[in-house]
Amino acid sequence: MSAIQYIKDIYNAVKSLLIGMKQTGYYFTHHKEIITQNYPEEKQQLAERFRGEVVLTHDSNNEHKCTGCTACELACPNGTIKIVTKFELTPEGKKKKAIDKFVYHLELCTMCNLCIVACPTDAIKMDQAFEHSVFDRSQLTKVLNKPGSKIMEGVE
Amino acid sequence: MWSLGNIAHSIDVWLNQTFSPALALLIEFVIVGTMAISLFAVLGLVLVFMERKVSAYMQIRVGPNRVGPKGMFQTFADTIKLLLKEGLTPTGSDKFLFNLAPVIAIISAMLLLAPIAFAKDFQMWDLNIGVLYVSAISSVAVISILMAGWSSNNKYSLLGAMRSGAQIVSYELSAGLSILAIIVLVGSLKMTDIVASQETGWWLFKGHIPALIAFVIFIIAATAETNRAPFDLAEAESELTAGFHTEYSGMRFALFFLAEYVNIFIVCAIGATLFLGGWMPFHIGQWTAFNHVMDFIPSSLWFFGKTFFLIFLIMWFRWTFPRLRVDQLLNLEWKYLLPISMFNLLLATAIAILGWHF
Amino acid sequence: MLEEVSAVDQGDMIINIGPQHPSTHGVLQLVVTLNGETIKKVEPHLGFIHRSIEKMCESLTYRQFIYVTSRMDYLSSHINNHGCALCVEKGMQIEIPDRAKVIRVLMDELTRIASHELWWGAMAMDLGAFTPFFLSFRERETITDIMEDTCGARLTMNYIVPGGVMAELHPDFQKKVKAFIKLFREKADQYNELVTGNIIFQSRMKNVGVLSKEDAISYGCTGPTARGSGVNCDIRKLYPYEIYDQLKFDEVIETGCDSFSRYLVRVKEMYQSISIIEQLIDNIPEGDFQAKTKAVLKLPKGEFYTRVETARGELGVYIVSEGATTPYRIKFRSPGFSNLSALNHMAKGGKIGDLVAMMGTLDLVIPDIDR
Amino acid sequence: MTNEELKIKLTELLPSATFEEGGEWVNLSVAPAEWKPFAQQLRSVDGLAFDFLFCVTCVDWKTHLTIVYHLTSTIHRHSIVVKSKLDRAKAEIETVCDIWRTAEFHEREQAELFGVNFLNHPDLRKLILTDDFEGFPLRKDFEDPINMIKL
Repeated sequence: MSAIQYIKDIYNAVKSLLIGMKQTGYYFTHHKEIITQNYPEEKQQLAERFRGEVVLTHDSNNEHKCTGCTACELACPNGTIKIVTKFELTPEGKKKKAIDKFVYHLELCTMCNLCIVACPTDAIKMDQAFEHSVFDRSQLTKVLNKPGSKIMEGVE
Repeated sequence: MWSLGNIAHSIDVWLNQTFSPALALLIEFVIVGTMAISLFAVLGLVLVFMERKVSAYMQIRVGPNRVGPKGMFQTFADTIKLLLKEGLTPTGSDKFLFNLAPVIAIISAMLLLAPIAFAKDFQMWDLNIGVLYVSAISSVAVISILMAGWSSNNKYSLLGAMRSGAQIVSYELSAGLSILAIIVLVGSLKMTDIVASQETGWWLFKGHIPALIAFVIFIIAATAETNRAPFDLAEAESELTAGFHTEYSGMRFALFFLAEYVNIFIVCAIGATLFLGGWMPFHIGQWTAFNHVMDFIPSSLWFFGKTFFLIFLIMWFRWTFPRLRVDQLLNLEWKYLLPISMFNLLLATAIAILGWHF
Repeated sequence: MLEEVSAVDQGDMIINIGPQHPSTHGVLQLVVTLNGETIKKVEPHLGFIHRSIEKMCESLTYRQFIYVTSRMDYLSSHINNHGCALCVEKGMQIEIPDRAKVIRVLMDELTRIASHELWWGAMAMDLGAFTPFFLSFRERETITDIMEDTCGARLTMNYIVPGGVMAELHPDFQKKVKAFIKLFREKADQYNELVTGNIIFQSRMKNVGVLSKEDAISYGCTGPTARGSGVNCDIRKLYPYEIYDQLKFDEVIETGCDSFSRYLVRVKEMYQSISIIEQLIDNIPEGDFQAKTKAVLKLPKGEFYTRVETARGELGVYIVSEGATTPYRIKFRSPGFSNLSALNHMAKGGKIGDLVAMMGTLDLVIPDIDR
Repeated sequence: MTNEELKIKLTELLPSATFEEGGEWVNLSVAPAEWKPFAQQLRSVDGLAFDFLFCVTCVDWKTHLTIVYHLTSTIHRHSIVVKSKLDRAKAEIETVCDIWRTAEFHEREQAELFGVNFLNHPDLRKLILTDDFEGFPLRKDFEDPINMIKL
């Protein structure tokens, strides 16, 4: 190794290190580049399509659109959804199939969106809630239809 | 004028008037000891906080900001956590050495505080071989690391300790040689003499090229001796999980942690004393007005300002550079730093003999 | 176990790197035989995250099994889904609309950039520099935000389905992607200054983990790992799928055979992906995003094999069908599995620090290896 | 080489091989005993030069196992699929990990998941499963009452 090469090596090495230090120095002095957020205080608005959990939409009259066709149950890869049906008497005196319980196991759900796609009446949708932690696993099993709710008029 | 030196002197006078000389000396020992320990604690808290903030800003983060205003008391909270944590001793470890190692680390760091001149006339022990004392005691630290690595009965710890041993022993050479360059220029090992010799200008500026080279080498060697990135091979968390302190937890880990930060403070203080004039204000030749203004800033501020500047520099290195490999580390020392610093010493000697420095 | 110990010479040390270790990026166990700091043998022990995805898929329908593959190589979940969807489409002979093709390619390339960004940060962190990790996450977050808008998820997408894609693009998609391209072009050069040019980085990676071209082929390496050894193996060029044959991009090949050339391949690939996105972003054809498919998919009897280029290499999907709604046997030929097998060969004679650099440039994703 | 040319060439090398129709690649079946020498020829014969073994897999047909090798040539860019029927009770075939080194890992994986014994394999320990694991999980008759979830 010649002496010139030796000095050149040192020069290049020091130069590359100083360039690196310039970069970190830039971020040290430019605080506007900071991108982190104070999480619980500042919450980011999540995207509209963000898949947090499955919800059954109810309107103001406490009516939903689920006919109990179990398309979502069949589409689900993990057995997350269980639909318990019952037979209701319509005013005309006919028996009609309706949901008794829409059981949703959040602990099994992988948010794959296949149930939403499968639903023929757009009864279920994905909600943006993401803070699901609870102390007991049993709390993650939810019944999605609200008590006393019934199917919307005209949805078959 | 109000200064730390004056306060210390008046306390000394008052103690000697009130008590017998032996008792006064004893009380002074106690006072100095307490101050050293509290300085330790404060330094630990401040430096850890500083490191976390510096790293955060370099990494486009905010850093600790929850405990106290701007997260000031984060390190307090951490310390309390560490104090309350159980200190585990692994089975199969050498219990005596395992418990002794962090104590040695902290004691060697503490002893190093003695010759440092914190302000004008404010020093624990102005011994005539101050610099030699520092380099001698700082070598003791490596024993604690070797002890910790060996006694943990863990292969990661052992590897970390062995790396650290090789590293500190080699880098001691170039650190010593770069210090020697300044010693040659000053002509004394005494800290007060070194500081006094810089009244007309700091060695970094008036020592020509040798002082500059010595300064760069000293900073590199200091980083290596304190096991800081890019020379943190003893810890190297991506390779050896935590290196020599893998098995340590609770307060014993905290002692290592504290010793690391105090060591950084000490090497930076030495660097500031040797190259940046210690507590000496910034003076420019014949500009008497300017020099006078500079004199108004307390000497302790000058000292801590310079030291913290160097500490920031070392932190900047850590958050910018990747780690070296073990053979590259030794190559850097034996192929580059040592020959350069030897040549540099020769140059410094020539300048000192010819009297070319200011 | 006894023979294993006796096969080791006196004075050698066996250490377990992993399953919990900072540089394995997951649960991979490497049993390393060391002589001092020098590595004599590396023996990977896998399976800590083995979920037997292949067995699981045997009981899932052709629509359902795709979501599982997002969990294999979670950093390029789009491309995994893509490979599976392609295989099903090949079996069913579904022709998908042009718009879906373009969307798929766009998503693939965004995923590739996101994956390489994360790799880049993690690689730097393995070598001991922390700052690049945080910097790289900034761009990656921009991509995940774009993904979140359109696909609804940040990591495990399940967006590409047999017949096209699951949903229409978000109205802001083009705007956000263009903003990302601008940001990437701005920052990537800075990062090259910070990392690529750095003398310590270079010396840590040059002549480390040398894998010759013949060995790379023999060990079945694919992706950037093999291209760093001069093998041209980019599936997008060799066996183009979707619209890759109509796009202008270069297959990045470096001939250095060491960790640094693998590093360079990945860095340059990001620029290539950006140029693909630039070509497509303004030319997304109008039309359906999904072809009309039957509600229940049944593959005809036979065997189907498709391959796609993920961020880590060639992903092969091999479906054996018996004509039912579920696959009879499905095999995922994951790139990481083959790439990992070369580690022992590469690591011999290196230092422990080198092992970290090698694992970094192999870009191991453990679920991809274990499946 | 086109698929037709490949077929002619391969028949010359191994007259006993049977070809399957369909698929994009040439599919051929060989007897397990003939596999190893045939594999060496595939690797070394000039016009073929199959140097890249990209997939080794096994299929359980309930009556027998089929081991499937996907080979390609990085020089000529042609691919073939070689299959071999194995007896379910005593599945044995010669290893090819000295020809294609990637086979070492792939064979270990198939060995533990399907119970194929690869003869002369240097290190046929379990790779993915725990050392004390009983049974071959990817066989069709494998039942694990604890960990398997039936839908």
